[in-house]
Amino acid sequence: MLGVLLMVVPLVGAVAIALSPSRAAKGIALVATLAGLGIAILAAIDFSDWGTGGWGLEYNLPLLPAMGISLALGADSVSMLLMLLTTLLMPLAILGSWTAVSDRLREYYGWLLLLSTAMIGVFLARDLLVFYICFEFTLVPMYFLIAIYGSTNRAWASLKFFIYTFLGSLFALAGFLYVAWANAEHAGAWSFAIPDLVHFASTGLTTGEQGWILLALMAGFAVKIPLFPVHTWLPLAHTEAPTAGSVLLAGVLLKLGTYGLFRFVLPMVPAAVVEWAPFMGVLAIIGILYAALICWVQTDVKKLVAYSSVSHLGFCVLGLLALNPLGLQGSVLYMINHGLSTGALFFLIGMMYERYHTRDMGTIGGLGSKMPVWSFFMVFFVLASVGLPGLNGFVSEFLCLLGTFAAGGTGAYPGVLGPWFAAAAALGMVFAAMYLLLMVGKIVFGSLREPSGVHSDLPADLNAREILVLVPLAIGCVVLGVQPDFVMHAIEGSIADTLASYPTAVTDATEILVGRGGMP
Amino acid sequence: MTPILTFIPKLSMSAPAVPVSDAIISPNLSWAGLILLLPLVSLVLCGLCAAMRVKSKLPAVITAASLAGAFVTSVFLYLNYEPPGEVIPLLDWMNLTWGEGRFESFTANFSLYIDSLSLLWIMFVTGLGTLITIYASEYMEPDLGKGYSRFFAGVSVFLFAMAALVLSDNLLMLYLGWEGVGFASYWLIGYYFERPAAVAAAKKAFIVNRIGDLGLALAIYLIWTTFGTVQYDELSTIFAAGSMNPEFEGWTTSAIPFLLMLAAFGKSAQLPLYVWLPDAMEGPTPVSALIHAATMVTAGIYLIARTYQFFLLEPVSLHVIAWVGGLTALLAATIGMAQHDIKRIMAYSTVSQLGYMFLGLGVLTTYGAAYHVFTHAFFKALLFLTCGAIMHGFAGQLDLRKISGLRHMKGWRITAWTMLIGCLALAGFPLTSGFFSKDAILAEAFVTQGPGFEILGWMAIFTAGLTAYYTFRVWFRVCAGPASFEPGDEQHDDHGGAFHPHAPRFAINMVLVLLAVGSLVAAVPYFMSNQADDRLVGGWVADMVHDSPARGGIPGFSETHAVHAIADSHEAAAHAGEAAHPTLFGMDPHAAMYWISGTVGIVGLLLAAWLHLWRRSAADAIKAWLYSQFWIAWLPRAMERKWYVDEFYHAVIRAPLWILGHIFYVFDRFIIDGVCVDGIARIPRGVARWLQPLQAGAVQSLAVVMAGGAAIILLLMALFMQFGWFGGQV
Amino acid sequence: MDPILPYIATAVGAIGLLIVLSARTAPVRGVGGLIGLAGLAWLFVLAGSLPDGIQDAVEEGFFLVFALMAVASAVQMISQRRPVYAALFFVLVVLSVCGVLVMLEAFFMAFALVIVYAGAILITYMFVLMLAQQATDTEHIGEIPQYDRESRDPRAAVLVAAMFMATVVAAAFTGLGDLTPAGDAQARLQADAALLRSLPKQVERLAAKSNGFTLNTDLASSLRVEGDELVLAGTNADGGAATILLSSPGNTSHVGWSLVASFPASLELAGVILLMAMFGAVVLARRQVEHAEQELAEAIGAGRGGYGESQEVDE
Amino acid sequence: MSLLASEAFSQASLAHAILLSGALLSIGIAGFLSRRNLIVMFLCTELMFQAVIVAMVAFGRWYWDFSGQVFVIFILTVAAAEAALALALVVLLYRRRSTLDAEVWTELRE
Repeated sequence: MLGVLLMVVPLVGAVAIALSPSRAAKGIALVATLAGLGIAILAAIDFSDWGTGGWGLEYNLPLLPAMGISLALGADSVSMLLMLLTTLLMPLAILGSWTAVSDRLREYYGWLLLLSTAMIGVFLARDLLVFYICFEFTLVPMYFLIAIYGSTNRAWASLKFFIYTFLGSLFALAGFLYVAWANAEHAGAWSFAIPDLVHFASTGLTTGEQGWILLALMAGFAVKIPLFPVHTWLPLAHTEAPTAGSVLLAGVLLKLGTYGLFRFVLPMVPAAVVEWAPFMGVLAIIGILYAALICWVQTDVKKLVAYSSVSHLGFCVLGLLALNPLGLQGSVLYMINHGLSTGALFFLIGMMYERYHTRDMGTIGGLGSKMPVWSFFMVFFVLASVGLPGLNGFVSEFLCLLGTFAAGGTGAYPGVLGPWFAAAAALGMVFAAMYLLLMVGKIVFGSLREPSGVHSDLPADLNAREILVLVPLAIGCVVLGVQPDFVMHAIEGSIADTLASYPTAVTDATEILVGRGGMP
Repeated sequence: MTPILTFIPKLSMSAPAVPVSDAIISPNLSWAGLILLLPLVSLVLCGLCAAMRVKSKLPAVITAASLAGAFVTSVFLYLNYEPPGEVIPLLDWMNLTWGEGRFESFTANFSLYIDSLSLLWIMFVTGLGTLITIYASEYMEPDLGKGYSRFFAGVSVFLFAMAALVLSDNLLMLYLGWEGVGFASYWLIGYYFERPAAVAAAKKAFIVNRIGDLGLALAIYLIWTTFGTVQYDELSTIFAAGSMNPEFEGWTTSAIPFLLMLAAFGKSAQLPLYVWLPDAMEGPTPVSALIHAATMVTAGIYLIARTYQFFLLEPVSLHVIAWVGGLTALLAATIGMAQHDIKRIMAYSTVSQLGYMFLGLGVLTTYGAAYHVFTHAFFKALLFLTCGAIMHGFAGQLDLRKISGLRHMKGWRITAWTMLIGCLALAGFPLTSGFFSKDAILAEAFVTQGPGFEILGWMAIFTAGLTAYYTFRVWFRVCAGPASFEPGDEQHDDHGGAFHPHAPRFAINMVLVLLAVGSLVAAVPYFMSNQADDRLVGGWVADMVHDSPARGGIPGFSETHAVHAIADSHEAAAHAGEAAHPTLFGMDPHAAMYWISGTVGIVGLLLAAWLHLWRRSAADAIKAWLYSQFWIAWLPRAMERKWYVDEFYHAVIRAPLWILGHIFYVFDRFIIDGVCVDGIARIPRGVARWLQPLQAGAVQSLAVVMAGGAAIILLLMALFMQFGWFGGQV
Repeated sequence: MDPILPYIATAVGAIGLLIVLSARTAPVRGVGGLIGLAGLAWLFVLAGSLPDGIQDAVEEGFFLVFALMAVASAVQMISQRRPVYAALFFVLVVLSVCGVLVMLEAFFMAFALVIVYAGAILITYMFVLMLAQQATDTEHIGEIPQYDRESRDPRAAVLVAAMFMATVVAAAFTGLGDLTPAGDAQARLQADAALLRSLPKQVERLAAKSNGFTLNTDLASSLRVEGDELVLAGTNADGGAATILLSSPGNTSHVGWSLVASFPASLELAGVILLMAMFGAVVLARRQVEHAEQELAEAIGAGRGGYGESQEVDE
Repeated sequence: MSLLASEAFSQASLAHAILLSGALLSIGIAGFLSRRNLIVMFLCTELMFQAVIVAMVAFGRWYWDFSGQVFVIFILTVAAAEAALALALVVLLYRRRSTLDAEVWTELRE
């Protein structure tokens, strides 16, 4: 019952905002999202299947029994964690853009709440149609948020964002429908329940079919992640999006792609994944190094952090493709950690933008002396995303790389990547240090440079509200950095289930690709 | 020299050479966690002081107290320590098991591994930390209100990270300490963040260290994929089971030592990656003393000592270490000679001395390296602090040509004389601590057989001479000669009138004296009797190193097995009996080394005295002559320009990457985005424009289109009726 | 006969037509015309080789003459610069079509066509042509307006026309085979009998013409075909069974009978159509007064309702 | 008594008639699509009517079913109605722009 409640509360909030005067919009939005967070925590507490891979928050409302479509919701530990991340980021996003937006308030908060419903819908969906509809619906609010509240050429950015992602996900829809159809042929009755389709796809389909479905699903999810060649919409969308939009885009929307990989691609088409994993791995590595070098030469801070997201998510994908528990643990942790640290970075950039209305590192710098609290948080979160041990970035990055390294055919899950993949990706760690420290060196340290004649009614350094936004994220980073154990044990079960179909599929496939036991 | 002094009771324990593997898991020693906890507490408190903008010296007191506490704890830990060492679990960090197989679990927790090697390190780290914090409390006074607590927070973070590095029981926690120390040095080098040079130096330090960390990370992955564990005790059990283990073949076991070496060179500023250390002098002097002379830079040596068994698997790696160490020592010494900034000279001397330590590791005398680390920590910290005192007193003046005759000035006598002691030790003057520790290394260079170790030995001796020269060049320039000075550029409080240097007060003087005594006393452990094993020579430090995985490098053990292939386990080879001792000039190499390095040291000293004390003009004349001779002019210029290494790196690595970045960015924006994505977007519009004329509105064109369409359909139907589908008869 | 030949003939005809349409000078048009007609003739020859060949050379000859005359005048019609000549040529087309109809034994329709088409419709066209051709000022009299001199680019038009022709050719050469012909005279008589049976009043009128003959009620049995004659059984004045001979109806009566028998409703409808056309023409052609350009734009812009409410403006 | 009732109406002669009607139709279409004078265009439609009439009668004769010819009557009515209305419209168009050129009317464009 809680699952539906989680999705309904933001809707109710949106309706309330629509009915109330625009002054009250902010308050209602905050209340709604805090209520959402409360429910999420409540759900987490009484969720009994931490670590066992079981499913909680079950809810099933048959919508179209003939076609086997029903509003089926449910969450295992991974979906629960990602949903918690979403419900945590929502109130912070609203609090973060308290003074950022002044006109069309109701619309702004209305769209944010709808976005929250869609995101939670994606993570809780147990029915393919519900998943796809929510996956698509996330585009609409984000489009309006960027198109209306963005900065200079927002129209072009939002249009490209929407069409690019939408086109990609159409291919994914084709893939899903083919699986559903094949399942109906095989089983006689139509069913869109994810467990049935996953079970059927992994066993019933030939490798050729799986290959095509993999291509289709990857078209949809690769655009969302974003993976290397199809990432060009992200920097545009980020630089134009308002603060709350950027935070949610980086914090949660990018995770839809990787969650899609985790929930659909890996379990559904194991043989094809094994066959294509090296190729996708190479794409991820190119993404890491390519985006890192681009970050290094950026002058616009937000574009730099956007490209850094491309680079970081390359690690996450690499972890998934390692096809062993270490890699998957690393990538699921990465989804959460990246959400926290990059979300915070976007908040900080937003706060700087509100005060100086510029993001160009050339015209602004040396804020350390003028804004010490802001600088402390900036350095803290930069180090979290650089992957300083003791903070959350390191744990996930380390596990992803270790997983990729070990995926050379030694453990019980002989993967198809190997040491050379991990070594190339590890270079990304050095590049990450280079571009992030360069950015911190320019903005925080050095002599103070301020754009002339910029007035902002916000105090020079952070006020209580802004600190309140950043503190939970900082605590999250530290706790996940020092004590990742409780999360890792929590998701052990669902990772084992995802990899359930791999030892067998892998052994025969790897015969072709990798000599037994030897390093590639 | 028979061991003379046996006064420390603890050393009288005698225990068989028990393999280190079965360390006792003793949770009751969890109070040892204090060493880690105290710096953390002081970090938090200093953070609060920074938040509350505390104006007093409270942060310094907090940090000093916590470090002293840590030092006392480590001493206690040392006092009731049994040889095989204990594992003290503190806190869970990462342990994953997804199967029962060897490679299906990964555990890495916050737990301490107390054995003699880590105890040796932690004691001098915390000890020096405390002294330097006291020194810094006075040195940092000008920044009392502004960055004082931020500085001491940085020092606490550094100590926490160093402790974690040294005491960790698995490679991952070592990695945590490793990066933590790198971050702390970034924090402290960039302390004066208004100065762009400091910010650039901090960034450079962190990135070069990060390259080293990359090596360590890859090593850890390789170790886990090959051995299935990253815990020291489990690793040593694998090694104890002898080298005939399925995991040992394959390219991984030979790659691991080279990756570990890359990490050590990054952190301990050796040849390829030393460029960050001289720039790190931008940070405040206590930082240079603590981090870039005594503690952090020795982490590389600790890492290699701790993982020495991997190196023993691959003899080639040891030869590489020896040669890199030797070359770095020589290179740094040559650069050191040509510099004018005394802190930079000390920095290059540190690089050079570290080269010695690596040479020691390379020539299988981990004891020599460890002992040199021990002594070097004292006298190098002392030299840095004296330079700090001078800089503090003369308003930032560091150029040795601008200050001279310090010993005649009132209030500077302690600084001058302590500096002399430091210089003597650094130059390896006979009977000083530096002398004994350097000789232990130099002698072994001649004892151990390896490719070109002879040449390496003579090169090291020549470098020792250069070291003596440039050390006393500083001392004679600054302390001896007529008393004269020019104030530096940091005239922050010139209250009118001529600027008169303010001599260091009690805190700095007290620390300088203590350190001077320390560097003298550091010679004593060499003379202590060796308890661990009668064949041992090298006193207390040898005992400490003996009980650790670095045992392979103890003199008396070393010369046999390194040479043979690792066919039989190195335990057996050690007891097989002594091969013939190679002799040097007919004497035992150690004894011979006393005389040779002694004379070389004195020669260097006299040369420096002649050029920089009695006949300063002669020094300038020689320099002018060198510059005038075209065929030799390049040499001094290159030495002064630090052999153009920075420019080389910039040209070979930084510039190409920067250009590549721009190329990628342009490629990303125009090719992928512009051509592919927007290109595809333009296709529909293009097709629409092509079809547009059909809708031009003229009646007849519409009619033509309509009729044409109908005609085509009818015709196709008719033709298909007649000719059937594609020629097949209907 | 290679199946592709008719299409080549069509192509030749199309090229001819193209030359005629796009040529400037008369002789070239002539040559084009000849080529077109040659193509058509070739087609006719090819058609001749279809099953049952040509039954009656004379009849086919006449048919051929009328056909070629029709096509030639049609070509002239569309290529004539002056619209009036085009209309006149159309009259020629109608006449030759009537000739063809005569050859197809549709005599009534032939003459109906001449009367209605050539007579009425073409005259209306001539009238409107005369009305719309007034030269704006005196010195332009006789000059052909630009839109008549050059036709629109004929290539596309001829191509579409050729495609339609090809379709018809395809149908003609392949499709006709499986159409069932009307059958022989006997079948035709039976058809006439069936037709007469469906018109009882007509049969009574015929019967009444032969004196003293009364019809027995059941037409189905009494009206029969014997030999090649149509026979009606009944009783004559003196009560004996007698049969009278019905002549098979001529073309006109056939048309009339089938019109009344099978298309009564359509007949009424045709009338309504003509009525509506008359009303339309009257409403549309009401005397409209010149509008100034600006009022016109405003009228269109304001969109005030239909075309009808225009104000009277004095001359 | 049919005066010239020829016994058989062969498929070839039917083909001739059909070809004639096809020729007339295509010439009509060519004319309609190429001539720019509105009235001549409508004349071409009349020509197409002629083609249809020929085809109708030919098939009527082939089947010996007089509905073909009956239908010709209806074609005539339609042709007449069409002529009347079309010419009325042409007159209106002429009055509007005082020209019969079809190219003038391009307001239909979007």
